[in-house]
Amino acid sequence: MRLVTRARLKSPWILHFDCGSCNGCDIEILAALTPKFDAERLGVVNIGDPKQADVIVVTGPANPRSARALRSLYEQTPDPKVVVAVGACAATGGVFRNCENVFGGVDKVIPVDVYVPGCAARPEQIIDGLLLALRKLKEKDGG
Amino acid sequence: MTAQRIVSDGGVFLEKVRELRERDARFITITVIDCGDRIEAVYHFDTGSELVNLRLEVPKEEGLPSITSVYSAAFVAENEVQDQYKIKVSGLSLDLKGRMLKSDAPVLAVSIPSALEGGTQPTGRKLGRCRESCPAMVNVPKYVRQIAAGDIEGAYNTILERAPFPAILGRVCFAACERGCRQYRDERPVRCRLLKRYAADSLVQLKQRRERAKPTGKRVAVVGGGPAGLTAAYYLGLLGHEVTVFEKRGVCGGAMLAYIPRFRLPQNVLDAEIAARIEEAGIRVEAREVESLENLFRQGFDAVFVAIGAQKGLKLMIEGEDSPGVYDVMEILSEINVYGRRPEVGKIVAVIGGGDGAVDAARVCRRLGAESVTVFYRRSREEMPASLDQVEAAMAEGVDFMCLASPVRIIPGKPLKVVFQKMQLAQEKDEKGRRKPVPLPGSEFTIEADTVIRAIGQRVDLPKGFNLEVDERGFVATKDKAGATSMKGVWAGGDAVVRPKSVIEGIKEGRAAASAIDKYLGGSGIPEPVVDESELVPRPHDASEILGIEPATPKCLEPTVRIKGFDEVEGGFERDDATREASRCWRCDWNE
Amino acid sequence: MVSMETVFSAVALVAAPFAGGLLMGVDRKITARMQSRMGPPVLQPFYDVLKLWGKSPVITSRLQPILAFGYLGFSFLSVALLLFGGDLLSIVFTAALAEVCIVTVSMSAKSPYSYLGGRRELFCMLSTEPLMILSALSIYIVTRSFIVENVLTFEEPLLPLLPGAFIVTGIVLLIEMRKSPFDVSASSHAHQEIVRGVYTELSGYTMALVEVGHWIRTVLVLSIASIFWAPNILVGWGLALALLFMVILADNAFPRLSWQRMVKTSWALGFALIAANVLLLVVTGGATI
Amino acid sequence: MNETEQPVEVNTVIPFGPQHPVLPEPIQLRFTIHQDKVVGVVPNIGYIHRGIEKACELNDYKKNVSLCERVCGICNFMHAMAYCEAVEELTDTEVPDRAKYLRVVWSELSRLQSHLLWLGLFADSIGFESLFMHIWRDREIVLSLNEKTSGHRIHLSTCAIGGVNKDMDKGLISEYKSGMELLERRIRELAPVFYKDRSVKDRTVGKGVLPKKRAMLLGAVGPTARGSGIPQDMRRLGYEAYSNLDFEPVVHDEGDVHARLLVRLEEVFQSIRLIKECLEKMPEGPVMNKNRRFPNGATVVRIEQPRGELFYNVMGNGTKRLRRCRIRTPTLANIPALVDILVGYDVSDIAPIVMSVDPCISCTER
Repeated sequence: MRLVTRARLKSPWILHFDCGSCNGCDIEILAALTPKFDAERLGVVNIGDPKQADVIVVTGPANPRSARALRSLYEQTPDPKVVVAVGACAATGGVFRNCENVFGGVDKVIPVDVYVPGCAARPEQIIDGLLLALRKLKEKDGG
Repeated sequence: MTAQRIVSDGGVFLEKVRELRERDARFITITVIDCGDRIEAVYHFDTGSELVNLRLEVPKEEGLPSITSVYSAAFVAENEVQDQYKIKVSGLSLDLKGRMLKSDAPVLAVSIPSALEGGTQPTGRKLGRCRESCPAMVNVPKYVRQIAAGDIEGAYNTILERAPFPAILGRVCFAACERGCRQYRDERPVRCRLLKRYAADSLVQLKQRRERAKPTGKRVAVVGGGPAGLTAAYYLGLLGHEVTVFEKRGVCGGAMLAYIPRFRLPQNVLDAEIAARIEEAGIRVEAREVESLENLFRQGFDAVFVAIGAQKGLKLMIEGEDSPGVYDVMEILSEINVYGRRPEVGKIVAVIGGGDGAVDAARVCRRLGAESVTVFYRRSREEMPASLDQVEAAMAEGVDFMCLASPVRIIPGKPLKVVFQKMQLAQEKDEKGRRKPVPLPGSEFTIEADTVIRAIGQRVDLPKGFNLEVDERGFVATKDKAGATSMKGVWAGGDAVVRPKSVIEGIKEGRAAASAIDKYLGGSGIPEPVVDESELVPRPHDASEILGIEPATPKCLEPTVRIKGFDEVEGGFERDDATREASRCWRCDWNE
Repeated sequence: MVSMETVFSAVALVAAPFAGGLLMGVDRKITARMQSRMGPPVLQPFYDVLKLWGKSPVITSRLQPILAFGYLGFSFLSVALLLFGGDLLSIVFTAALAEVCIVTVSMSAKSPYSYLGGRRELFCMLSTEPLMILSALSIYIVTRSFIVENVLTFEEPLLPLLPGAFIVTGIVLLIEMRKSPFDVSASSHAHQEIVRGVYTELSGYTMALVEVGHWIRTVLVLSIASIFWAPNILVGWGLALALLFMVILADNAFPRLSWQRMVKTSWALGFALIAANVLLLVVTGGATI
Repeated sequence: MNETEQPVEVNTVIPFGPQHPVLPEPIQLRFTIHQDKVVGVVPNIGYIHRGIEKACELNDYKKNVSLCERVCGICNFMHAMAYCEAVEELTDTEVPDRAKYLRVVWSELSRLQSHLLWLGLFADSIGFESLFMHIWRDREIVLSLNEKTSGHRIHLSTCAIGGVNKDMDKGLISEYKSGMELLERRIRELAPVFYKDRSVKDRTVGKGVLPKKRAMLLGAVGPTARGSGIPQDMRRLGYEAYSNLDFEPVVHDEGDVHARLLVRLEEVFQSIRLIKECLEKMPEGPVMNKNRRFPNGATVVRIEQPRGELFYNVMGNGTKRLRRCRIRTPTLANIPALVDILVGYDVSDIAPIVMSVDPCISCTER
C-alpha cells in the first residue's frame, strides 16, 4: 500500500454539517470526540474547514436551503473524500420524511458512501461508520 | 384558553397592544389559523400574572399589521407568519420577504448528482429497485405511473428512451423488474412486463413522432438485424447517422424472429414494432451477408456494429449424436418460425437442456403432435436457467421434466435409444456459483424416443473474413462495456459477445454501443433524459391504501386449447386492470 | 575538510522537522491525557502531513504555493542559521520573514475568516517579535555578542543570569505554537470562532508545507530556549522540554484571550520581565550597559 | 432592529455559519464588522425548517408525541411532555401522581443534559478545550442514566399521552441517586473555574450585556432573562409535580455572558436537588391513565425548557387530526435579544455571546 494511502486511513479529518436534524445525532457526533469515546485516538479531528476535510459527516434530512449549503460544502472539499450520513433522517428523511419542507435523505443532494442508522445514532455506531468510510476511502484509492 | 379578547379593527388592535406594553407585558408569539379566505391570528402576551390573548381576524389579501413598532421582538414571529401562510405583514422593521424559514428556490435548483443516471453510487434510493434490476435500466417507475395516470403514449415513449421494443418485451422479457419489485416477496409484484405490453397494445399506431437529429453525414453499418443490432441502429439513426443494417435473411428480428415461438410472440406484433422503429430512425435494411469488415470500411462506412448472434448449436459430445432424428433446437424452431414448415417429430420427444430454448422446443413439439415430451436437465430444478413462468406453462401443456439426468450415448435406430446417467450435485461450485453435477455410478437407464432435441447452448459462427479477436470459447472479445473490439471503429454486442442472453440484455448492449459509436463519430452520445423531480409522486401516507389493491391477472388460453395451434397463449390487460395494477406501485424511487 | 561540528549541524538540520513532528505528536498525546482522553498515536502529525500531501489541493491564489514554500524555506533557514552559528538577530528576522509569508497568504484570500486570521497573525508577530529581540538583546548584554557560537561558548549558563528572558521565550513559544490563551490566529482543532484562521484557505500540499514549517518553528524556539544552558546541550534541551510541558499545561488551563489582551499581556509581561532582569544584572554587577 | 441599519463607511461582512465549528447547528448570522467591532447583525435561518407544525396537523394526534419529541434532540422529553399535557387537557385525562413525579425527574434530567452540554460547548467557544472535555465526560453520567431508563442515550421516549410508559423500580431509583451524587461531586470540582478563574471572567464579564428593561421588551426567556435579573420561570406555574416541590428561580442581575453562565451552572445544582427531592417524595401507584377521547377545543401549555419558556398552543376539533399545533420554542424568543446583544462587541466575543443564549436552531425552526 502506498504511504499516502496508509496515512490517509489514519488521519480522517471530519467536517460536520447539520442538514436539518433534531440535534440528537449532532451531539452524539461531538460526544464521539469526548473522553468516553475519544475518536481522536483514531486520528479523527473535527476540522470545520471543508478545504481540509476528508470525511463529510452529515446529519438530518435535506431541505432546499440546507441542501444548497451542503452541496457547496461538498464541492469545496477536495478529493479524495467520503460522505457519512448519520442517523435515520440523513439516510431517508426519518420521521420527517413527509414533512412539507423536507425532500428526503441527504443522498438526494450528494452521493453518500456510508449510512449510519439510528435515531439518534450512538457514538459507537458513528465511529464504526467513520471506519467503514475509511475503508471506502481505501477502495477509492484502489488500495 | 384563558382570557380572550376579540378585536377586528387594526387601529384598535394596535392600541390594545400598546396598552399591554405599558403594562410591561411580554410578547410571546402569534398563532395563525388558516380559515380559507380569512386568517385568524391570536397574539399571545404574558403580563407576569396571566396569559393575555388578542384575536385578530382579517381577510387573507389584506394581511396583518406589524406590531414591531411596539414590540420590536415580534419581527421573528411575524416573518414566520409571512413564510408559513404566504400573507403580507405590513410595516415590518426587518422584513425577510417570506424567506426566513423557507427557501424560495424550488427543489430543482439543487443539482442532483450525475450518479443518478449512470447507476454508480448511490443508486440506493433514486432509481427504484425495479429499474435497478432491469439490465437496460428502463425507467419502470415512470412508465408505471404514467399508465396509472392514463398517459399511454407517454408510457410507451418512456420505454422507448431505453428499449425500442415495448410490445415485444411486454411478451418475451424475463422481467427482472418484477423480481426487483418490493412486493415480489409477497408473491404479488407489480406486473411491469404486462403493463409494458398493455401500453404498446393500446396504441393505435406504434410509430411515434420522433425528432431525428440533423444528419451528420456519417455512415454506420450494423451487421445483424437482431435485438442488439436493431437497437443500435435505431438510436444511431435518431442521432442523425445514416445506418444500414445487413441482415442475411432479409427480414429483421434475429433471434426474436427465429427462435421465439409464435405462441409467445405473434408475427404481426414483431413485424409491426420493428417496422415502426425502422421507419422512425430511417434505417436501410440490406439483405446480404457480410464477408469482411474491411470491405464495409472500403464502401465508406465510418463505423461498424457487429451483432451477428450465436447460431451454432453446441454439441453434446457423445457417441451417436449425428444419428438421424437428433436435431438442434435452432433447426426445429427456425424451421417453423422462418420457413413456416411443420417438421415431423414423432410421438415421443426428448429435449436435452434446461434453458428457455429447451422449454420452447418442448412446447413447440407438443403443438407439433408429440404425445410425450420430456426435458432432461443435468442439474436440479433450482439451477434451471429457464424462467419459471415458461416452465410452468410447459408443465400445464403436458411437458415432463426430468432433472439430474445427463445423456451418455445415443443408439441409432427407429425409435432412437438414449442412454442417460443419473447425476448428483457436488458441493463445490463452478464459476457461476452453481453446484457442479457429478455422475452417480451405475445408475444408467435407457429411454426410447422418436426425436432427440439438443438445446444446451450456442456458439458464434464468426465469418472468417471478420478478423476480430475472439475469446477461448469463440465469442467476439470486447474491451469495454460498450463493446469495443480489437478493430478500430468496430463494436460488437448481443449474443455474439460472451454468451447468448435475453432480448433485454441485447438491447442494453446495442444502446451502449450506439452511444459509444456516436461519441467515436464526434457526437456526445445518446442524451440521458433529464430527471424531473416533479414527476416523482409521494406515496400515500397509509400503506394499506396500496396493499389493499388486488393484483390483476391476465387471461390465458386453456392448456388443452393451447396445444392445438400456435395462437398467443398469454392475454394482455384490459384498461381497468392495467390502471389498477399500475396504481399498486409502491413508488420506491420517490423515497424509501 | 569538513569539521565534526558542521556534520553534526547538518544532521541536526535534517532531523529538525522530524523532531518537530514528534514533539507535536507528544504534545497531542499529553494534551489528550490532560483532558482525560487516550489521544492519537505519537506519529499522528506525520500521518496528517502525509495525507495532506496526497490530497488534491484547492489553490485559491497563484501566490499560495510560492508563499507556502517560502514559509517552510525561511523557517528552515532560521534553524540553519542557528545551527551553523549565525547571529541571533538575523535568526529572529528570518523567522519573521517566514511569518510574513503566511500572513500574505491568508490576507490575499477572499475568505473573511482567512483575512481576519491574517490580521490576528500580524498581532501575534507584533507580540512575539519585540520579545524575541529583547531576549536577544539581554543575551547580548550578558555575553557581549549576538553570534550564537559565542553565546554557546560563554563561560557560565545563562539561566541563572537571565531567568526573565527565559520566561519571555516561554511566552513566545506559547504564541508561536498557537496555544491557549494566545491561540487567536489559528487552532489545530476547529475550536475557533474564525474556523481555521490563517489556515482556512490552505489545503492539500500547501497545508502540509505550512504544517511542517510550523514544526520547524517550534524546534527553533525550543532551540533558542536550550541556549540558556549552553554549552551543555542535554541540560539545555531538558530545560526547553520543560518549557514545552509548561506551555501544554497553560494550554489546558486557560481559555483563549482576545488579541488585544494578548498584545497587552505579552508586551507588559515581556517588557517588565526583561527590564527587571537587566536591572537585576546591573545591580548585582553581572553586566554593564 | 434599528441598530442594524447604521451606515458605516468601511465594513467587512462576515457570514458566520451555516457551517461553523462553534455552532453544531446551521444558522447564518451576517455580521457587519467595522474595525473589529460588530455594527450589524442579520440572522438568516431556515436551514433546519422541516415543517413539523404542519405535519402535526396531518398526523394522527397520538403519533405526534414522537414527532414533537424530535423537534429538538436535546430537550426532547420536554417537547413530548408539553404536547402530552396539551392533549391531556383537551381530552380531560387525569395523569396519575407517580407519572407526574416521573415526568419532573426526566425533565430535570433533560435540563441537566442540556445545561452540561451547553457548559461544555461554551467552554469550547472560549477556547477552553480541556474544560469542555471534562464537562462532557461528566455529562456521560446523565446519558448513562437515560440509557438505563429507556435504552437510548438521547431520545427517552418515555412520555405518553396520559402519563408515562415506563416506571422506575427500586434498582433504577438507587442508580439515579448515586448518579446524582457523583455528578454533583464532579461539577462542584469544576464550578470554581466558572466562578473565579480570571481568564474565564476576562472573556465573559461585561460582554453581551442585556439590561433588565431591554430583556423584558425583547421578550427574552429562560436563563437569558434570568441572567438579566428577571425572575421568570415557568415551573412556578406548578405544572406536573412542581407545585409540590420547593425551589426558587436562579437569578443573576448583571445581564452579561457571565451572569447567564452562572445561572445555568447553578441550575445544574438545582436540577440535581430537584431530582433527589422527587425521588424521595414520589408516591406509589399507576403511571398511565388511558383515555380514548379525541382532543377538542384549544389550550396553551407553557413549560420551562432548559432554554426557557416553551409554548404549545394545541387546537383540536374532535377528530383524530389536530386543527392546529403551534410551537414557539425559547430560542425563537431569544433571537431578538441575541441580535441586540451582539452589537458593539469584538469579533472574538461573537462566539461566547452567541453561545450565551444557548441557541437551539433545531427548536427554532421546527
